[in-house]
Amino acid sequence: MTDNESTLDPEIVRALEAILLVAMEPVAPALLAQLLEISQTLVEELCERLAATYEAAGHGFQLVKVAGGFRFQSHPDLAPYVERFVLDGQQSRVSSAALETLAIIAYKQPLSRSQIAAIRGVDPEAVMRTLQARGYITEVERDDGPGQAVMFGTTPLFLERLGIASIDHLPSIADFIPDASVVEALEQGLRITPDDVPAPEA
Amino acid sequence: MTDNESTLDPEIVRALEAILLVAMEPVAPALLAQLLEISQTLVEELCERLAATYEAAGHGFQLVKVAGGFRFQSHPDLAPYVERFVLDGQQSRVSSAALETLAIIAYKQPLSRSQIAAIRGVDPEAVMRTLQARGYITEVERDDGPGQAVMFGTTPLFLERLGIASIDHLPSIADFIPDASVVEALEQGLRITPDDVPAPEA
Amino acid sequence: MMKYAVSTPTFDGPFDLLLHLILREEVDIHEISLSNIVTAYLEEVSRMPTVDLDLATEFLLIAATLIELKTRRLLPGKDDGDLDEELALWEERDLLLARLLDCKTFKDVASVFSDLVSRADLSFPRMAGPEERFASLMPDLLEGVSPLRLQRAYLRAAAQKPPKVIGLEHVAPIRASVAEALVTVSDRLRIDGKTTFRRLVDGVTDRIEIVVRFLAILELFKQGRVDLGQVERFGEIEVIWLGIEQDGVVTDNYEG
Repeated sequence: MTDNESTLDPEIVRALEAILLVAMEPVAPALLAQLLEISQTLVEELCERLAATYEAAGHGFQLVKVAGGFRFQSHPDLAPYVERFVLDGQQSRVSSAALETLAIIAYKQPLSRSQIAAIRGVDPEAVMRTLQARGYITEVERDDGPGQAVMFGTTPLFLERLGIASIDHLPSIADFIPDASVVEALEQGLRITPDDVPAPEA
Repeated sequence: MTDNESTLDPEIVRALEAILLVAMEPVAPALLAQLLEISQTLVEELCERLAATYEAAGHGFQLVKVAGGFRFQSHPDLAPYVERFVLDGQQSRVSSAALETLAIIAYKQPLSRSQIAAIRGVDPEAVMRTLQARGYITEVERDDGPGQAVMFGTTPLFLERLGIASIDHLPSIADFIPDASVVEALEQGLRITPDDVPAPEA
Repeated sequence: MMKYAVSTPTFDGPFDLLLHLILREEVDIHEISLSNIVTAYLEEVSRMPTVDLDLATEFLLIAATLIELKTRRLLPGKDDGDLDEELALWEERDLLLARLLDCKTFKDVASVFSDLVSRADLSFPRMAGPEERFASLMPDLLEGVSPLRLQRAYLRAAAQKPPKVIGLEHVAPIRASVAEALVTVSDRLRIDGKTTFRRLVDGVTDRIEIVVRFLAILELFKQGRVDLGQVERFGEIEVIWLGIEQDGVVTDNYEG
């Protein structure tokens, strides 16, 4: 137990749980430390303690450290139930909105969510989460500019599913006129913060 | 408490937690019932109990019923922390014009674009296109009448956006009917009674 | 960035504007001059960052309806007790009232929706999905999607954003007529110098034509090109050409 802990605001632990719950990927202790304004050591300690608490309480989920970060996941004991859910309960065809967003990312990567929003005219949030969860797109880098937008690109799984060896093997779009408007929207998307973009007319 | 419960395998509750944790959208009680091989009533009961337990334990997450299903979400108290984390993932704003159109559709669905236009006083095309692209409304059926107007209704995503469990949980429209004084003021404003005809002093 | 979005706390949609004007100033179509409504509207517009064409044209439509209601009483021969006309007038008024009430109802509902949304926004859903060990079980969403289909999806997305289509079907006749009426009326006035509204609409049978000529007169008055006089309510309206011919009659307001 650290010195910090005696004076620790209980809200910090709750905030830690909240952030980990909504995270799409494992969250690095360094980022958690920064968000919660506590030391990285304390983050690690709190996470371990939370994990132990969940396990002791017999919850169906656990908090684990993977790939250098912490994340919630289903308890391995319950894999048979999760498998049934994955097989039975999931949507099995890509929507045209998702396919269009995926196509934009494939051809214009890397690009940020607000750039995609500028092209699509609507906020692609929900669609992008699905694509990300399915492993077709991933965060590739952070923009250097102000706001440090997360940039997205396609994954090797995407190439595999599409049956191509590299992204250069996609059919060319250079000869098509609509591309010009996309280039313009891309530039616009860079200048606009995400919540300005989504379809102001709605 | 049901009869079932005394004989309930504790693994069922853990499985419920595991499934809800991996779900990407609210999970309908019917699906949960099928996967866990228990009654839908018991599913509802278990979920409510879990939700109460999380709240009592002061966790940073909650289990809620929204859009006809159950889902995990971060606790509203912790919004300031989570917002910092999701920086790119801010929910996009819904303008008041969009909300008014949504309100009309929510209460009068199914209805056609021209029926909405008649109420709004403006052609809702642009707003509706955005609402549709964002997945808040959808084409539901075609009118039988001549011309076969496309009819629109709200989607589960709309319910999610509002954070309500079902369309029945919307406040009653009766509560919003303008009261007599407003009607009178409007009537006054539009007065064209014959007693306005040349007064002697005019 | 998308030009036709106009939304301020006090102004959103023409019916709302009418509601606003009526409820605030208790505008009486019959007792308060229409030019006051128009002036109030223009003030409202000048406070807005951009002008929404839809809203502007819709306002004109409503203004025309109101003016029509009023001119029915003002125009010669229109107030001499034709029962059918009277009933039609009531019907129109009731329709307008019903629409205004509907509009107010849903405006209030929308503010409740807005509260619900703000509350819902405080919570973020978990959407991470199943762990990678379940990935092989997840149905492949891309099954049957070829590179060519992806290219088509891209081109479809890139080509979207159809230019905003303005519903001209109900607006066009009014718009065209007012612009025309401005010319017609100005031409007549330039010759006659001083006339009456009755003479300006002499021989015009189409009601909407009469309305737009009235609008044209109001516009000319606003531009300071004519002077108006009316000795008594429902009496003749005198129209006097002031002959100021700086840069032609401004008709831009009525051209989309």
